[in-house]
Amino acid sequence: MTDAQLQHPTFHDSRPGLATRFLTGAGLIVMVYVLLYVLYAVQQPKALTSYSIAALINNTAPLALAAAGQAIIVISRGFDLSVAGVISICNVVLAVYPLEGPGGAAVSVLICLAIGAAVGVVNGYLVAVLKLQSIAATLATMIICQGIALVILKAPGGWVAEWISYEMTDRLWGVIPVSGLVLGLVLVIWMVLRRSPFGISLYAIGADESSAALSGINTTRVRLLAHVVAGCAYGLAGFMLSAQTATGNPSSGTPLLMLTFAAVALGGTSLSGGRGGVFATMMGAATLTLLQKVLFSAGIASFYTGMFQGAVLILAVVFSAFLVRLGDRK
Amino acid sequence: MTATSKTATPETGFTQTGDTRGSARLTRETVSTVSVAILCVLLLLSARLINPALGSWSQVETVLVLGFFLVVLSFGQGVVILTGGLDLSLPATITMGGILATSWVGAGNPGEWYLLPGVLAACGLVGLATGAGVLWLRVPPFIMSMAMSIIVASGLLGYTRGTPRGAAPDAAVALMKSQVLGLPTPVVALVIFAIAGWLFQSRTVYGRYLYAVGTNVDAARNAGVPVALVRILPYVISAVCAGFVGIALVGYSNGATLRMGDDYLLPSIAAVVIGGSSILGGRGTFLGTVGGALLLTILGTIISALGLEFGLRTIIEGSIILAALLLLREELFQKLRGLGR
Amino acid sequence: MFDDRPEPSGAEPGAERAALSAAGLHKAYGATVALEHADISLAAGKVHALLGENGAGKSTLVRILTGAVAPDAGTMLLNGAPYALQSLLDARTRKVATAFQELSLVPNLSVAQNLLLPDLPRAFAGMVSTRRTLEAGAEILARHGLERIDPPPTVAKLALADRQRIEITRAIDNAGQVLILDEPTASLAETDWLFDQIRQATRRGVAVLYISHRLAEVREICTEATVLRNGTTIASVDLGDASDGDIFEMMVGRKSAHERKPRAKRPASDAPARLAVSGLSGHDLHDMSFDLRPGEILGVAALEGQGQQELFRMLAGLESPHSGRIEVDGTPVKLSGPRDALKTGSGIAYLPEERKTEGILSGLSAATNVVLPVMGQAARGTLISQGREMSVAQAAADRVEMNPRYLSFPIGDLSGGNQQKALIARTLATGAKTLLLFDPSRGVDVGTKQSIYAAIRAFADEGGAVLFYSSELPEIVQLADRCLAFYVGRITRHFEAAEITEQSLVAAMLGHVAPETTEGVPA
Amino acid sequence: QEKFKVYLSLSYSGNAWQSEAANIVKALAQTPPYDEMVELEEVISGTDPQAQISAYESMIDEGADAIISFPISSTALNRTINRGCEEGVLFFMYDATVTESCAYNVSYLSAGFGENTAQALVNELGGEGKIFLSRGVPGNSVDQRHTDGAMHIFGQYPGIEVVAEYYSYWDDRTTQQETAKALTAHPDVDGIWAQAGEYGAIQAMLDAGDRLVPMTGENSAGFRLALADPEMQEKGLAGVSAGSPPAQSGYAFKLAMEILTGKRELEPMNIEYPLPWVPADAVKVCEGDSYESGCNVFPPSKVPTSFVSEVLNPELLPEVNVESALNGTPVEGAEIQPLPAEVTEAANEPGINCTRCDAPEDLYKLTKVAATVQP
Ligand SMILES: Nc1ncnc2c1ncn2[C@@H]1O[C@H](COP(=O)(O)OP(=O)(O)OP(=O)(O)O)[C@@H](O)[C@H]1O
Ligand SMILES: Nc1ncnc2c1ncn2[C@@H]1O[C@H](COP(=O)(O)OP(=O)(O)OP(=O)(O)O)[C@@H](O)[C@H]1O
Ligand SMILES: [Mg+2]
Ligand SMILES: [Mg+2]
Repeated sequence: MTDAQLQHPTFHDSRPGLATRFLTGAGLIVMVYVLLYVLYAVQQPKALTSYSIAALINNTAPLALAAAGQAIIVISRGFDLSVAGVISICNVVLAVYPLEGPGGAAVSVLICLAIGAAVGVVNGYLVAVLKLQSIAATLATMIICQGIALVILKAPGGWVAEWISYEMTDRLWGVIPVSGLVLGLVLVIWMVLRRSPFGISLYAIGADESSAALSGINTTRVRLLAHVVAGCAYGLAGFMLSAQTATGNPSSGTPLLMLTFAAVALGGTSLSGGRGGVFATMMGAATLTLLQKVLFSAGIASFYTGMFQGAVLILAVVFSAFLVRLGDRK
Repeated sequence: MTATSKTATPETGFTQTGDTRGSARLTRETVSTVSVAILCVLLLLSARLINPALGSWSQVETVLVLGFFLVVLSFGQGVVILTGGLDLSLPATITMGGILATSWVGAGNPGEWYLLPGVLAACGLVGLATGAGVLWLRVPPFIMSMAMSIIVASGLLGYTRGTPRGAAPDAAVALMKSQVLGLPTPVVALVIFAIAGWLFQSRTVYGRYLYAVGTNVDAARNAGVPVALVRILPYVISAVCAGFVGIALVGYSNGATLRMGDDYLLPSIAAVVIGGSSILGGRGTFLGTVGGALLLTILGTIISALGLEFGLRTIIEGSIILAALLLLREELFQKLRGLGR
Repeated sequence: MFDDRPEPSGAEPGAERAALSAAGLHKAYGATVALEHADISLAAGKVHALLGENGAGKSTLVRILTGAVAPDAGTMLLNGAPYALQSLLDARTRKVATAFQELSLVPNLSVAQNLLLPDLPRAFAGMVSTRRTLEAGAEILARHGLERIDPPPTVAKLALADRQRIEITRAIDNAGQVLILDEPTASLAETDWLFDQIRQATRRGVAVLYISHRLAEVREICTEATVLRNGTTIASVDLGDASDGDIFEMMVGRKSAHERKPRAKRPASDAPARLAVSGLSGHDLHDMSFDLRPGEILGVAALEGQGQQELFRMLAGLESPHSGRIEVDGTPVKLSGPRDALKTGSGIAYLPEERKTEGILSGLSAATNVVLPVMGQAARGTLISQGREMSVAQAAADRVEMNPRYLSFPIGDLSGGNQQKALIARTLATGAKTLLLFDPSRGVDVGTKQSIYAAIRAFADEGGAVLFYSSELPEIVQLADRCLAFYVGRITRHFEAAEITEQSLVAAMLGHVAPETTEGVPA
Repeated sequence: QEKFKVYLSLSYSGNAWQSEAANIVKALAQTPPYDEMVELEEVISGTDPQAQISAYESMIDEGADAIISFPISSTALNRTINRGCEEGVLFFMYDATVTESCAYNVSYLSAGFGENTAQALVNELGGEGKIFLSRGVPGNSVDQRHTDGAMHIFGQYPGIEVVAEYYSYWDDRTTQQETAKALTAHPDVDGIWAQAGEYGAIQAMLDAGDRLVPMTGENSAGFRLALADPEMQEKGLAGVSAGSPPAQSGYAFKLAMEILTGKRELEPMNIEYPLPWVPADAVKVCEGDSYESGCNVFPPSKVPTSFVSEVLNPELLPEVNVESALNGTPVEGAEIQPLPAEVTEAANEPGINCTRCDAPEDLYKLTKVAATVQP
């Protein structure tokens, strides 16, 4: 509806202002998070001790990483269910073949990344090259991965290497949680990726694949790559999950599946692609985990916590969408 | 949307009657529907190799009885997907149907003839809420229905305080346990439902609206389609279907649990997609979906007959689903189209 | 019938060695043969027109020349060297660039990024430099006289016409050897800017392939033309020595059906207005007042983005006015949407602007697309009968002379022009007595255009009322009984039948106030 | 004086077993004198270990005195529990267990459900026949322990052939559907070894044909009543009802309270709850609201078929009755009775109730039945 202005000889800048851009980006969810944290701290003074904070971040890390991967796929206009499978496989592998010491940890990380990447390649090939619908293809790969996990480890058990399970959940100099650093690292990588041609193409194919193709973007490669990158994120998530639970469980990934989508949506990433970001998604994940704490310390009758979680989910999405529209209107 | 060849329409056009370039005969819907059906049969027959007792009529009966639930569910799910949505609230709504059927109605209740519809109505309200949220609050269907699912589930948890009470209504038991024309009632019901559902989707005005909205909401609105109605109602339909399945399940296993819906979500989506529908909406037929649902059920019965450890079984199941998806791919269809020339 | 087809070698009129030449191209989509046997050859520094009816195969040919689709058969040469394309990128590296009819811009990327895709200027660590992207973008825009447009905002925020300009600019900027323009003027009201750009390109020795259904344009910018019919090259001619009649005959394969009959004068009916608008104001509209009577065809002339979109959307119930009144058949109404508009009074049917995004329902058959608003008519009881659907659709299709054969195709597979016909057929099928047609003949070939005009006139003669906007002045001159000229959301002038001439329209469109009217904005 | 802060942490709620177990604890906490001494809060954290970890963390921060819990994982919670112990929190796990040595496990797991029921079935079948294994949740350690025990027995009898093995998620409905599927391949099955959900297997058999087979299962009212029902016995049903008792939660709670109130020093960390064992002939329907005079199942008029009967225990939990189990309400005028002084220590079960420990040689020794048929 801004056609008239465009005809005016006068020069128009239709960029949203800094404020709106912040609000429509990760800003909203960050504010929500801070707000909830205040609520939490008010009811539970211990919330501000570096231990509680570290514990909270440890608790958040696996979901945050998994959701980060999911966000990448969603931005490219897809769904990825295989996240559950990848995490399970990584978890059981780390529990069945523990590798002690920092060296072992390094190798373990590489193994997880490799597993994620491998599954990512398969997904990517099915979706980008064979043109299967992502939700369908990844449903199949998820089932297969869960099978593999069960083959590797029949029932919960096994031991994740001490070094991993302690160091990765520890605090540097008793303050900075290692898991927090991992999240930070992933964020930095995303910052670079997002500004790389790959990142830009990612948003492009998410918004309009055929136009992107006609504009000379190699959509197949971008899509494939997206699945590989996402896979690596899942692998990392599996690694952090193992570090935290210190043990193997062939179905450890399953509970995270739906939560990743909730996190993505909370982060304001539209499930119809081309919009959103990884940082906001991670904050979304953090909010979900924090919400449990808040509801707990608020003493909500355990039966009804679900009601609040659902309501918060809806409200957050409605509100961020509202802000986005404000931004567009401007 | 059948395609007619140029000979079917003699030179009625004013212009360009000279344009004799051929036109498509097969539609992708027909192709995928047929191929799903073929896959089902092949799977059933190949089962004999695994175990002679399989592929028998009794297995077919079991498949149809167990498949009934999934077929009804994936009708609702399919209608929602057709309009470009997604309904993740199925598990909760199924459970709701089951819980209410046992606690409100229960066995030997003379009022069941109006109470059971009441149960369905209640489930419908859940769908209405979801639809309203999607349409007016503009919450993505995925999230809206997921949130509704969480909310309803915890509501039921609170309502039952963790222990569902009561037994199945007689009508529900009758539906699942009686026989008609020497066939188990669910089998007959499935056939009727499949035909009715197909007619609804492909042969009614409302059905066309569903396709239109699923293809492009704005264009549909411009074409005078009552978009609001067409976007909300599917969620109601889906919820009512789920509620009905809940009641049927209660009739089948005489009692409700709070997790009775959980194993049906992904299958309901898988059935629709395997049946050749597009998850983005606007494409697919219900017959295809029925095929998909039965395919999954058959797979289940065969898989559980394999004497392998669970992990391997799961791998095989996933692989077969993947294979089915690959067989029903767009490209293959395009090639077929080329042959049909 | 192919008597005068040129040899592939490219010995066609007035050409030195061919920059790009193709011979015997064949392409079938499944069972649909889009190209039967197409030959074409472009000369460096010349503008070559590609003419043909809707569905003749022009865009398909374009897609092949740009590597978007691979031909089933045929050979292509670029500067004498074999020109075989694996992908779009190949074409680009060979300096062959295209502005597509269905635009190919990525909505959520900035103007600058769209202009520079796929390779954007890098900063350290392989990251894309936003600053240098914007600079480069601004520089390109400047080079092509579009300083007006601002590089940073996303393309989605631009008006359709500006999007088309960006699409064209991108193509021209990448075209070192060959430039292909598929209906570049589809949504441009004036062609001066475009033609300047094209001339600059030809001066650089670029060979240009120009597709349009507007012969006037073609004659202005092109020197030679290739005519496609039913996917086969009929002839390559020098436009100098081919009359419109000849070209039409080559395109359609018969003598011109409709001569341009002068507009039949209608007695200004004093029947109550079908549609009366008073003091209508909105975001881009200011205090609009006019009325539309039965049997009347009212044209709207304006540069793009003067508020005509908003006016049409308000009348279709897609937007609600901030103030002012809309009366249908004498009763004030609040329209809640196109469906509501269809049902109010004698009914209002709306033909939207953007065929691809607001008009067609690609997956569905053309028949369904036509019948959709009145699906009820196709139903026996509750069930739709395929037969009825077809016959209802066919009745409407005949009114716009659309080949019934296309009705059973998915409309997305039809050529743009045929899609347009189907959409007009839809508005007629609704049985509404008032039509709102936004650029009814966009991307429609000459013959079709005449049949559409005929259909519109026939509709008016039966007492229907038509409000239409057109980006083509001749269309308004030929079709309108009365005409309104808009400038920045105001009516600058009312034209009665006699006064409608291209010159006077242009003046009014640019905001020059005609002597008698007082309000209006000086340019 | 200031009340004890006790948390009841469930992983999930939603089946009869879980809510009965929770209700018993709630009822006890409202029974004098505990009603004056305890502030009980229930927390349901879902099937996600992460969530239960976070719930424990919160409870510790809230200054819990004791946490009575059904742990979702036997190992994932260890670090958190360990921290809790350091802060002086008392951990009591019921039914499912954890390997963290500072937490008490109150469980029947070590009591040999698998091997005993397997032997009982073998005896019924006279040492040969085709059988189904209706297992619990895939990848769950409890299910694994039961199955290992059972296979240890079945393995000794070449005549016994496991023709189908499926997971029924300890749920009637799933059991019924999975059994129905298995029956299509093996209509001629001779016996069924089932974990919880067993009543579904009976329904599946009846759906498939008017025939039942000997089977063992857990404690659902439906199953027990069927075992005792002459009509069903006509059709061929025989077997024994054993398995996981919700009453464990009550026992755990009372132990915890006795420690908190200083009435008890508890040496062993792994306490065994006796394995319920009710063969067909021992089934006795109750008239009243509690298990008086040896009755051990409530009639359909009182409870749903899925009701888990082993929720009451005359000598360990005399304070509660069926209403408590259903609604978490205390019994009028009941008073908390002291527990018997001595407890049975559970054997080591590596990965289940201890880490890096060795199982006894006689891990799978039979305690409830003797083999009546030899391989
Ligand atoms: N992807 C496709 N699938 C099926 N048929 C197609 C496809 N693309 C084009 N066609 C058919 O090929 C024929 C030629 O299409 P094309 O777009 O080249 O015509 P055109 O000359 O561009 O028509 P117009 O003048 O309307 O743009 C049309 O009849 C169209 O139906
Ligand atoms: N990959 C494809 N799948 C399906 N349909 C396609 C595909 N590519 C092109 N088409 C359709 O084929 C037709 C080609 O005709 P198109 O509209 O491009 O012709 P045009 O010359 O641009 O139109 P016009 O000249 O009438 O403006 C289009 O309608 C397009 O939708
Ligand atoms: Mg074209
Ligand atoms: Mg065109």
